Amino acid sequence: MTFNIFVIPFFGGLLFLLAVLFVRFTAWLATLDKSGRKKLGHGLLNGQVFPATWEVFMESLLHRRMFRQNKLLGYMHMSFAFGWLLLIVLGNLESRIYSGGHINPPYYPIFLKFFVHDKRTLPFELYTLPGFFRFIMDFVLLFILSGLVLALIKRARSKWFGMKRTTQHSKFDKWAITSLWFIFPLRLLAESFTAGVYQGGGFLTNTLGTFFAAFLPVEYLYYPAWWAYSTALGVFFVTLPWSRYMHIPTEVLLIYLRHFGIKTGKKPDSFSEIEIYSCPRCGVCIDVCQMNDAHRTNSTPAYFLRSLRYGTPDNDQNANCMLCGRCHEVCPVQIDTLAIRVAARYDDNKLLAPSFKYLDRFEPADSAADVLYFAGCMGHLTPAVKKAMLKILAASGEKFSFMDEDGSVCCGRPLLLAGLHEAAAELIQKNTHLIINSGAKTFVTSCPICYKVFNEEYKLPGVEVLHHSQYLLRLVESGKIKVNSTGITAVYHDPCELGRGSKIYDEPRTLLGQLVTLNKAEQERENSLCCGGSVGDLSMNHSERTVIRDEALKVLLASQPDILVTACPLCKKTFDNGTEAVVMDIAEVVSERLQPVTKKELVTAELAG
Amino acid sequence: MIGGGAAGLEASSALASLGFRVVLVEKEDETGGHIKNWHALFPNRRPGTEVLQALRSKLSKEVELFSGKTVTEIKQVQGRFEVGSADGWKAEADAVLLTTGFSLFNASKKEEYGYGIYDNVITSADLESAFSAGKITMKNGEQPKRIGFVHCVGSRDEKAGNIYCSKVCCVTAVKQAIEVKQFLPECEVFCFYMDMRMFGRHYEELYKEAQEKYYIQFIRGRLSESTEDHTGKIILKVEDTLLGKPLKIGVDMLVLMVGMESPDITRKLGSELGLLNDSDRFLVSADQHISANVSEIPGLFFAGTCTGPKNIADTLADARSAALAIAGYFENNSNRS
Amino acid sequence: MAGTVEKVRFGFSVNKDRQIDYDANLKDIADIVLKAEPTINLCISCGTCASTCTAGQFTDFSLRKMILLVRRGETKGLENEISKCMLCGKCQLACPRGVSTRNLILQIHKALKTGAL
Amino acid sequence: MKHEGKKLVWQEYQKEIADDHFFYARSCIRQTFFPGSEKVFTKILKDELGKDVYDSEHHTSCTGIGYHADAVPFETTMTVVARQFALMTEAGYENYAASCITSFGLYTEILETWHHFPEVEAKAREFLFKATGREFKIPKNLAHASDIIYKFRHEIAEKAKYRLVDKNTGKPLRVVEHIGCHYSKMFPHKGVGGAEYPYVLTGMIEAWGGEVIDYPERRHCCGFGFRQYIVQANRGYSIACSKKKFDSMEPYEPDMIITNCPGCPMFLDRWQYALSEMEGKTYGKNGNGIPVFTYEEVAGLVLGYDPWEIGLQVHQVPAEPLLDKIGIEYDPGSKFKGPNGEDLGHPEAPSYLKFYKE
Repeated sequence: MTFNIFVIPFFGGLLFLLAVLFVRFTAWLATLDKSGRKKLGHGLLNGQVFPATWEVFMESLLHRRMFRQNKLLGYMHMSFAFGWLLLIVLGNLESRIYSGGHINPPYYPIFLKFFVHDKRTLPFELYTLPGFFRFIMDFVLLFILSGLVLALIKRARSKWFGMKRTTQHSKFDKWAITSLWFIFPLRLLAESFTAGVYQGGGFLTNTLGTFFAAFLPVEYLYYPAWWAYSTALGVFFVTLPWSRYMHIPTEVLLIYLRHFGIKTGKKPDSFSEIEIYSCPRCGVCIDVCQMNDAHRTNSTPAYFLRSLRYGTPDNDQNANCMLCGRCHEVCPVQIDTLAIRVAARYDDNKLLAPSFKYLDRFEPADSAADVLYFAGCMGHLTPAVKKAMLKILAASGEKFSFMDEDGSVCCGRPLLLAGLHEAAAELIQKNTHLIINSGAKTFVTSCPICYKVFNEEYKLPGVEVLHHSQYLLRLVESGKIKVNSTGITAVYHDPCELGRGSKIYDEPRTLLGQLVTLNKAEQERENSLCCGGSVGDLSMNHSERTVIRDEALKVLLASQPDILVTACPLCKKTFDNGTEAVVMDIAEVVSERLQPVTKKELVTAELAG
Repeated sequence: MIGGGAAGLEASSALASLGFRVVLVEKEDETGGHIKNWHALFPNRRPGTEVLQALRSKLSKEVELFSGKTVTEIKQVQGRFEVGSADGWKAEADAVLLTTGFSLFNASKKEEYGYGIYDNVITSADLESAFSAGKITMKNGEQPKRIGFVHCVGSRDEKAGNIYCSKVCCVTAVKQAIEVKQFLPECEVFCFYMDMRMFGRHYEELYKEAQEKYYIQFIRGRLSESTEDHTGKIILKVEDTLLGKPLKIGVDMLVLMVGMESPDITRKLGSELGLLNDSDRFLVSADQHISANVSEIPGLFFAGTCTGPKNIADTLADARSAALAIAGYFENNSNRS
Repeated sequence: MAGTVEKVRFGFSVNKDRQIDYDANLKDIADIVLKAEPTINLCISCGTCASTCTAGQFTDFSLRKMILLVRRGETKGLENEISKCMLCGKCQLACPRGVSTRNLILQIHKALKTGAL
Repeated sequence: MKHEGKKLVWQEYQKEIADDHFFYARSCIRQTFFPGSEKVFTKILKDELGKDVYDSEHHTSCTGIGYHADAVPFETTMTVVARQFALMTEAGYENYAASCITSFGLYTEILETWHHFPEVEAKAREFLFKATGREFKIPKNLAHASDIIYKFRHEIAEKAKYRLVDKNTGKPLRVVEHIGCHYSKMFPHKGVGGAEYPYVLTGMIEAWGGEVIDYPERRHCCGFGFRQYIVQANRGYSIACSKKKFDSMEPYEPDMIITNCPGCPMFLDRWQYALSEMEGKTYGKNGNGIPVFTYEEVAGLVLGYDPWEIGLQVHQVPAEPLLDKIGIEYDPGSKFKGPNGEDLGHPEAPSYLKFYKE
């Protein structure tokens, strides 16, 4: 049995790692909630495994999403992940040549060059099987080392990678990353020294070997090098479960579970823990997070997830996120940072028990209508939007009623964002009762924050929930209202909850296209900047919000448009306070450009239905 | 020029620079008036001495200064004036500028606040001198752990005889509250007010700074009475009007923001010359908008707080405008006589 | 030498004092809230929050009064008062002094729950 | 406490008090609350000080209680007061002495009204003449009985057999003085020492060796207040006022309370009993209450009169602990004996308030 004492650190470390992973994974899977376990069962059978495996290959190995975000960063991670896998697979194949048919101990392929000294057969090297493998193994090792060089450069000069900030590492991370960085150079040294003695290396290791042999006592050095290589591997495996590299195995598990349809719920559960452990703290999310503008970098997602993982989240960190979703867009692992943040807030605020018994007596006048318009709490603080919508609705001839004309019951989303689900449920139930009673078929709201909760949390059978940008477009396209366009230039700001939150990017733009000439903003659609006024953030003070707002305005007004258009009362009010430029809601632009619709046109529109 | 305070000094310098012969009469031995007592000025808490030195240094040598003289009478003699003081000193002038300033309300008149009766009840002026002396201690020498400021003492108070608002005590209270916290960071500070009249530039910022940085608490409720308990603490009874409930609170030290009053000399001279407003007893200008510095009597002018409460900046501006008015008066009168 | 007379029934009792005894009131809740949300100090009791309040439409809930009650240590019955807030955020948008009203409400509620134990 | 500060205040409120020939108008309720007080007053003035006091049996209530309780219109009250003055004039006196504070306040109010509105005085004269055919003159000097005792406090001190001093420690007794609100709160200049720091009782205490306590709620109303007390629904408010005062004076450990009005001693004395029953709390040391006296009773004690003669047995809070402290001899056994020695029976002892020796 080929064995040498130096394999112990590697082998012990590997066994330890596998044991920890086994315990941790079974614990997670066992504590999945009922629906989670059901989905797991179905998932395994209904063929979801294949797209999941494909995603594991494309993401965990090739890091396709990160590649799209940042080419150098993508290549570096791919070189490590994909490179290392190749090394293991090809190493095993190579070891088959020399194992003579019987099973090799698992460490054998890793340290093959120690056990087998197959001399190079020079001119025809490549055509022989061993020669081919020698070449391939050296090539893959070189591929990984190139990634390592990039990693070292990034650590020193992250700016060259286009990253303003890199993650500050915790002490476990430091141990793990150093050991990781030593693994492949030590392998190179070990194989080169051995090649120096037995000339068994590939193009890289052999040349290095003969080079070292010239001035170093390679025969004495190669054995300690193998020891160092094995120890580096061992240390890496032992520290992995507590370091950011736990993300390697956990992400694979996450991808499968996600494909089976499991999502982070309203309360912290084992799946949200899996997501937290899947965060490699690569730092891509830190740069896009606008919390940096407010000098609150410690509550950017990478650091918050780390604090959750090590059980040390402080209130400020938890409460300090606008839940704008920019990080979720760029996260290579697509971790649902928002759901985890809200679940953590549930834990933080679960003692509180808001109760709205007083709403039971609230019965507005009966407002039977086809279209129900809901301005929302914030809508009442931007009367121009309300006025515009009422003018348009009147002009459209639709049978509408203004649901929260004299005071509204809040839609419940701000409570949800603070993790107070039971309280939000009370409001949701009351509003649902009011909407159903009105008998309306279409429910239109001006506020994206309301739209998202009405759309996702409310059960409104037979009622179509629309944001007013969608509804106005429909009115124009159906001819119920006519608008004319002007030459004025405008920039459209995607409100977080409408764009990223509800994936409505195009309808507002199509509508605006018929009204104004639309300039593009440097950051828009998925990367749109948050206005800073978000109700998602619980503890930021006014001056910090102002900094975020001003940074966003700089980007939005770069092309000096005549007007800045948005589709959310909160964004409008926040921007309005910070600029001399004209800030308008999309409804206001429509109402300004309304043209009288002749009777005939109305009838044809009616017929067109 | 009767009165060598801020207005007197500034008007004298202005007139002297216009080439007029100026006689400045000051009742105390030194010029400067109340500024001598102000350790730091609002809103930026610059040292009072800076303004004092600036005003004094501007005073040119030609101005004939007579200090230590209390003017007792102003007589009109064929269109000219004769000013006489208690010790028989006399001076003649073609024009007289009254810059007699103000006096602080006598806090002991508000008996129920206990000034002069309880050990640790002081006025804003007393506190300012404590700042100048560099230490704030109670009568027993210890440092107070909680200080209360009472606004509108002797202002906006018919019983105390002054219906008007003295304008500058609110901002002074906030400034002094901040200074107390700088002297004694551990000391709790409360202000009991009816309205926070922070009328001037940067005053509201000072108010916000007091709230934000120094944790000064503002309770809307005018002090009704204060008494001393067996430990020497002063028990205040106010109503927290915003909660609609009476409130009792003990403080170690009580600072009374005394208002501005027309001083005796202004009342005496004003009533003799028939220029006194009977409700607030400050002097009555010919026209409070168009010619605030001019009196009904030709050649007699006013400047500074003798026509009503003002902060230092407004006082100096008023003094300069009086100088111009006087220059104008001589201008069209020189061809007359 | 307590007599054996059974309790005398007077037909009236001592009226409870409406006066806020500031020194006797515990300020623990106020201290917790001040540390957690220092902008409470910026409040000038102008009432804008209370007037625009969504919950204020249906009840007499007033954040202005809430802040004062917390600072005076009058925390009896405050908890079911504060739980009426829907956290909609209108007050935060309207506040002229930039008080972080939503966080303030959460911190008061939390302090009442935890601080009081 | 800066004492000179108070003296400064007192100087502003000097008051002219007649020194003889008083027309004495008794109080309608003091004789039921503290029966001995008026007897002691007239005894001291006549026997001790040799003053001429005319104690007419024809005068009536001044209707102050009715007027303040909105039961009696002002014109009626004015006419009744005018009749009192008429009795004084007919008896040939010019100095009016009122035994009750509320009356004194009422008389002052009426004289001030007449002073400022002569036509009202003329109407009063007309009413009186129509009703009784009497004429009256405005009294030359109006004084409250306590003003008079205050004026002769030093003479009383000279004749005094005891001092307000603790016999064992030799230290002056710690005395709380409470002035009836109608004495000087309405017309500060009509009371000795003004409204904030009235000196009329303080003068007596200092003259007789005691030491005055200035506790925070010193100026707070004792809780009598006609409407508060007469209407049972308000009585809770009345007792709350007294409680506020007791809570405030307690840390000073006062030995006794002196008052100069019919209502204050009554309530400060009776409410201590009610509070002890309701809340089991007594304000004196080890279960005792704080004994409450009228200034006449104190004058009598200081002059050495027999405590039971001046009616101390009617007090709810027993006065014996104080008598022992001063060292006044008295016969505990004869506390509840009638004028000719027959036993009038013992009241039941309260649950908490210590009832002195059997």
